[in-house]
Amino acid sequence: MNETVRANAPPVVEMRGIEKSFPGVRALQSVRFDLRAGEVHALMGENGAGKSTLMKILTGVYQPDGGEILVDGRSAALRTPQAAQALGISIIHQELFLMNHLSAAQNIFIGREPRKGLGIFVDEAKMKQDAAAIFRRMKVEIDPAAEVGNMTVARQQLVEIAKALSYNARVLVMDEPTSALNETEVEHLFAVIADLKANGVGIVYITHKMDEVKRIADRVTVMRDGQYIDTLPAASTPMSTVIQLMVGRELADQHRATGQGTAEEVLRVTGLNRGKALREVSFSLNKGEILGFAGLMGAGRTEVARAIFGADPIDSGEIQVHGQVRRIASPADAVENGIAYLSEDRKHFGLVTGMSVRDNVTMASWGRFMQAGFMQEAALGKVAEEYVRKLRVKTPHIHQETRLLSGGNQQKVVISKWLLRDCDILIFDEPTRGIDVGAKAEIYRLLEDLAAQGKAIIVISSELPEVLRLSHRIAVMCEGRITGELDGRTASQEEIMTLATQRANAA
Amino acid sequence: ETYFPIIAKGFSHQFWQAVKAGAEEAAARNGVTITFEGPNTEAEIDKQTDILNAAIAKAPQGLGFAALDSQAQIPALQKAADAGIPIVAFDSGVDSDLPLTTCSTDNMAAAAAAADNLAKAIGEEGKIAAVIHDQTSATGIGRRDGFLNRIKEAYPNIEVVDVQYANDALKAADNVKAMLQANPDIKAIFASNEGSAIGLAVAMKETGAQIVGVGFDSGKTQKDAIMDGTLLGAITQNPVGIGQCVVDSLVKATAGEELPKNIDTGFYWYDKTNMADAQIAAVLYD
Amino acid sequence: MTDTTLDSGKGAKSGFFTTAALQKAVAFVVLIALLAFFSLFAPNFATGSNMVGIMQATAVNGVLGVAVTYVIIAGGIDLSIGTMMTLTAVVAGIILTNLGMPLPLGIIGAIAAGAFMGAISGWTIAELKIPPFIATLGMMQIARGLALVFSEAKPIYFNDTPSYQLLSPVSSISAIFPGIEIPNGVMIMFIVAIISSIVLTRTIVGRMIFALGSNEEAARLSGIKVNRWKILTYAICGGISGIAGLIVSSRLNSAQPALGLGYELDAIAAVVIGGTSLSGGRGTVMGTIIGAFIMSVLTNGLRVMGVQEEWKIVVTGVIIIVAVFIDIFLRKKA
Amino acid sequence: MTDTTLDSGKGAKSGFFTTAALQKAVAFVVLIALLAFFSLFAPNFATGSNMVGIMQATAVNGVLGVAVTYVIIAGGIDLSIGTMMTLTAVVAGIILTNLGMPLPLGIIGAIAAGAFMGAISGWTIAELKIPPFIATLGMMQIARGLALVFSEAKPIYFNDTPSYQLLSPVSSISAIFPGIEIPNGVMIMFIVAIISSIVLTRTIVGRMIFALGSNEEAARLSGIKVNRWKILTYAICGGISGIAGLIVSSRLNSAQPALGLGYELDAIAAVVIGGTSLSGGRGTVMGTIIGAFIMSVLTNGLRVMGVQEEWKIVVTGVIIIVAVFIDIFLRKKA
Ligand SMILES: Nc1ncnc2c1ncn2[C@@H]1O[C@H](COP(=O)(O)OP(=O)(O)OP(=O)(O)O)[C@@H](O)[C@H]1O
Ligand SMILES: Nc1ncnc2c1ncn2[C@@H]1O[C@H](COP(=O)(O)OP(=O)(O)OP(=O)(O)O)[C@@H](O)[C@H]1O
Ligand SMILES: [Mg+2]
Ligand SMILES: [Mg+2]
Repeated sequence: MNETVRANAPPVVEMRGIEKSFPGVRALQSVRFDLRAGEVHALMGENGAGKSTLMKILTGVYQPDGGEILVDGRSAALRTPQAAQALGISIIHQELFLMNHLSAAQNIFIGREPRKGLGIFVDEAKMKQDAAAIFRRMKVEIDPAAEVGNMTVARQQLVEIAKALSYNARVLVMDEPTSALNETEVEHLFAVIADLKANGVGIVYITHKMDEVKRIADRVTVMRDGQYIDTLPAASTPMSTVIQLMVGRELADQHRATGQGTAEEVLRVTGLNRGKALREVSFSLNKGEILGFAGLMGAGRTEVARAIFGADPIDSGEIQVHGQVRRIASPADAVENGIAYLSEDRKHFGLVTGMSVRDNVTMASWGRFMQAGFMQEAALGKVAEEYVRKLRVKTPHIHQETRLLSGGNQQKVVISKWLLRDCDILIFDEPTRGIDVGAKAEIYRLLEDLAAQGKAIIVISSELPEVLRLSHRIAVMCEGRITGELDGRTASQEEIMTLATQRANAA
Repeated sequence: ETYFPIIAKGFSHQFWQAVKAGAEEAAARNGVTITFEGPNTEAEIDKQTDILNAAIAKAPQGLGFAALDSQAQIPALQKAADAGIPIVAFDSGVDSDLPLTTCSTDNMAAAAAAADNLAKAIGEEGKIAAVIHDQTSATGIGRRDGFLNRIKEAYPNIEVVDVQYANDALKAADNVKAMLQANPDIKAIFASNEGSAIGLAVAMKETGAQIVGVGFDSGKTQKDAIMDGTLLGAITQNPVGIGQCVVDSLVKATAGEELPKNIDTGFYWYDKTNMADAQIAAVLYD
Repeated sequence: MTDTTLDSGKGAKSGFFTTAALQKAVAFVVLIALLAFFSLFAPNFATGSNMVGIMQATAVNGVLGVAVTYVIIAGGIDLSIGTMMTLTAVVAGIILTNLGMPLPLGIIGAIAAGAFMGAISGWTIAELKIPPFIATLGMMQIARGLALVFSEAKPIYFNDTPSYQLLSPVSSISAIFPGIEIPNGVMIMFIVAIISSIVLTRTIVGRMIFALGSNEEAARLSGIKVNRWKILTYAICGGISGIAGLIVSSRLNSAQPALGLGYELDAIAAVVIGGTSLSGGRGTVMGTIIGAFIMSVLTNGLRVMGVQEEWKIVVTGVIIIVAVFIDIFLRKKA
Repeated sequence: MTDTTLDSGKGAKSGFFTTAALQKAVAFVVLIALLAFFSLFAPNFATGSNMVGIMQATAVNGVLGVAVTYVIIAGGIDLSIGTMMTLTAVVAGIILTNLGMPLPLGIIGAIAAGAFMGAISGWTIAELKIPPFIATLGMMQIARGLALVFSEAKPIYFNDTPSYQLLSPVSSISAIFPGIEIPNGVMIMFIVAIISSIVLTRTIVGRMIFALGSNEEAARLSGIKVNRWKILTYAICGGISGIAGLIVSSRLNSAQPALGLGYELDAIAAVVIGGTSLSGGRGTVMGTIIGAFIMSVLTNGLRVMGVQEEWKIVVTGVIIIVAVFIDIFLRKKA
């Protein structure tokens, strides 16, 4: 694409010397950023680099401590989200901000409902039509009347996107919009982005996925530790350079899984059934093995994990741990049997966001840090410090509330919790969702080390490269069934996609 | 200047407001200042004790006290006595000789008088019921038992089929209607205070039940109901008199006068016929 | 919990959709069961006059329940409704009796007073960020105190305004349909309920109330003026409490300044029995009305059966829990 | 709100860290301000005997406040504490007076009864998934009814057990430190508060309670046996209500079966004034005690000033709101 043309187009938005501090954290230090009409400007950086914070300032969610924002060359005060929207700036937040009790359509048009009858009655019909239209444009199958609270994370994210699109903004910020989406949905989103570009909409695109940047971005701005590093043309810059700017160090290469589990079986699942979500799921897992679960959203991988973990009741099926049949009716039972589950929905099921890093890291193991009922505060602090160091969690201190950590750092805390509990069967559901390349590589290495130490690991991931990168063996799911198993060292993306789309009737 | 805290069993009900009026009248007459306080409900005995403590802290020249429990608050009263504060009990007494005197009416006797009039009105036979304003307070128990005992002793042909409790007029109204529903052959109902009496009158109006209603205490609604024949009549104690008695006695006490152990402020049966009488009208209040 | 909240949302979508309907259905089943039980075991229970009596005993709690339903769906709570009712009744008394103004002014005055006080609660909650429980607990005391101050702790009678009787005991409908002796107080309850149901499920006000209760932060980020809607919600609640004040004082033909304490808990119980979630975002007005009926049928039935006062209290407590349990249980199954 | 909850976590971390400390500090400032005000404008307020009177007036509400603090931090609520207190007092009366057993059995019996009933509430909430508000509203009625049944609606006196006086009015400490006339009931309150503060901030129980209150589902998915801890929490609350029952009945030398209704709201008010969040996951016991003192100083002070009863009610309502506002406001600034 011809950057030259755009280069001389004036910026719609320009941010200069932006400063922002939070209790204990200097999130942004004189950061600058600009966006031109009709460009996709990727904003990249490690977890906690300050990407979301910068964009929350641009969209009036936070107020900057210093610096100025120019819209169309005129300095603008963005005191509230409304003020930003009035100037045509809207955002898809990294965290989902939806009203669970309301339908998709009601969420999309909340506060802007089409009215009828003296403007006091809501025109539900029109609202549903308009919502349906947006979903069609995104090429997704979502019932506008369906309730958001009952949707999976992925679908909720799609609703958020639809909402942002409905504003017909000229500046659209997308903060990790694809973190929960599968390939097809991502493709459709990109199509939408392309046609927004064509209509002169400027798009800020935050992601940790390099391939996405290569595909859709015109320019890339890199941030590190709350500072502006550099802005480069996407096409002409090799991603390795970007990555180095981001993490400021060399990275492990993207090789394929080589290892293989031992012959000792630690987990066997037979004939697991749960409503429509799970049908006759059977598989086994060996000591030292990494079993990847691939599949499209809604395939039932999370449901499998939750079922094994006792988080949801199962209709039928048997679970054997170390050869013995075990009755797992609750997560407590699962943990007793050495099974740990790392949820895909960090905010709600992973963390106690109101509690400190220390307490979150240790909560699954509190029993161990107790003497005559009293908590061994010192010991708790020590292990917490240890894991914060090990996983390089970015936090001012271990007493920081996890709520205040960036997405990726929260994920690291959750992982720490289960590592500390050292169960020998670890189920990771989307372990690197919202985690930057730097941390990703570490976590991969971590999982491999754990396997090497003889842990049995299940990795559920919607990112095929990740599945291929890690798995010794790959189970592919579709519509609640396991449609096939592949050898992780030889499997190809194509093979996986075929199995992932192998519907019962089609097969 | 002389100051007497008067601590009642409540303050937001008509009866206590009438006592307050009497006390304030006497205070003005004797040139003393008073405060009139009480807990929210007659159940909050500990809160009344706190009020008592606060009152004692003010080092008053005398103290008027209507004990919610005849024994429970004696230790607190003892403190007042130790501080040399003369105590006058009112409305219902204390099982102790700490109070110099007690200005009260015998709730049991008063309720018994209600029973007699009610019995007379139904020819001393048939089914009757009662709606009582409080199941546990001294006043409630006194008036209930006074009524029931008298019926049991003196009127063998009268059967009490139901006793209900309701602490406000609205609940009393719905209660009485339920009673009439359960026992359509009820001939008379006794209500033990103004609130229940209002409820009784409302229920009788709403159901059009042709029964004899007997109330207690005073108040405009009840008086009107008696006037228009809904209620047969009611017992009134002399709350205004009680209030005056408390303050007057305290004044005498501070002046060092001897006081009788008990001052019966009396009670009266009133109905259409005698409501206008000067003596009765004097003790009635709106 | 999970299961309930999982279904729950649907209720929010509209008062007449699946779960909402089910909630009401459930409460309704409980109500029918109670009616059947008492008809069988309580002689003289199942008579027309007693049914009217039950309705009348429901009116006040029902209207208060509807009032607090708004607030609860919006994710709040209002403990002041009981004493607010008393205060508004006193206001009506002052306007009609002490100032001798015409009936309409009394009605408007009472409702306006309630709405105004409610708005104050709402303001302390929205602007001063006082937790609703504590803000309205304070308001409960303030309203109670003011009621006593204004009335000088004496009942105010409406003898000079005979037409005041129209607001509750009189049955205007029986004039049109002889035989249907439903008192106006009860009719007013039904009218308030129907209007409220429409407001909550079909109008922008209702949508905002559900949005607040479902996720206030999301609502704010969507550009909704959260505080204004919150204040409005409490104002509506106060205004409807005012209507309850009119009904009760009309029935007693007097404003009783000491009455009302504790009524808030009965109303909230009715709301929850009716399937409205105390965590906000879900609920129906009709459920509340059914909940209120469950409570008054229970009290009346036990009385007619002649159950001892103390046991009556125990049973009521048990039934409250059981009713809600059945509701939750059946919705899980559904 | 955001700001308040922003600090919160630290509070959750431990009762003695920054914010928690600040919360208490704030409430403490309010308390001092009230004391100063009344000392200046209410003659006879600042006397030793009155201070003792205030402490005595605080004991019951303080202990009930501590009891419900556990539940509130765990994200629940308990409306039954008031009548639970009454029920336990009656149980003590039956054991000591009716059955003539020795004092220790009476004490154990009362506390055990409270814990047992509390566990039942906890069970209905944890296992049957009944919302705490409604489950404990039901329990409030059940306890009240049972208290009346067991006592036959009559006070039970402890005249045959003179040693029962030791539980509240007697001042054992004055025997050791002459002049310090603090009654045992007050000392018991302080002891309960100190132990509870340690339990909540230093033991596994407390840690679990804070976790439940912050994010129950996450706790469950961490393998924590959520239901057990929840039931335990309500049992503790009930048990401590039992201690309140002992104090009040010892002070009145009688178990008064009708007393207790409405006490739950005062206790909850004390908790919130003390800076504990009703949304759970944050709070301190010491804050609650200070909150309880604020309320009793207020009532006592206004009395000593001779403010009219009805105005006293209004002012109390206003102060409750203002106190919480100051708390929230100052913590925002901090
Ligand atoms: N509300 C807040 N209060 C305190 N600190 C905050 C808050 N929001 C963000 N931070 C801190 O500011 C820094 C930047 O956070 P931000 O969310 O912008 O990072 P990010 O680049 O979006 O990371 P990620 O890619 O993981 O989303 C982090 O250290 C984070 O802990
Ligand atoms: N909270 C929920 N409520 C209703 N249905 C759900 C819920 N979670 C999952 N489902 C349904 O269960 C099935 C499996 O969903 P699940 O989340 O396990 O898919 P998945 O393979 O984990 O995909 P992903 O995790 O990427 O969303 C899908 O039909 C999904 O719609
Ligand atoms: Mg981010
Ligand atoms: Mg999943």
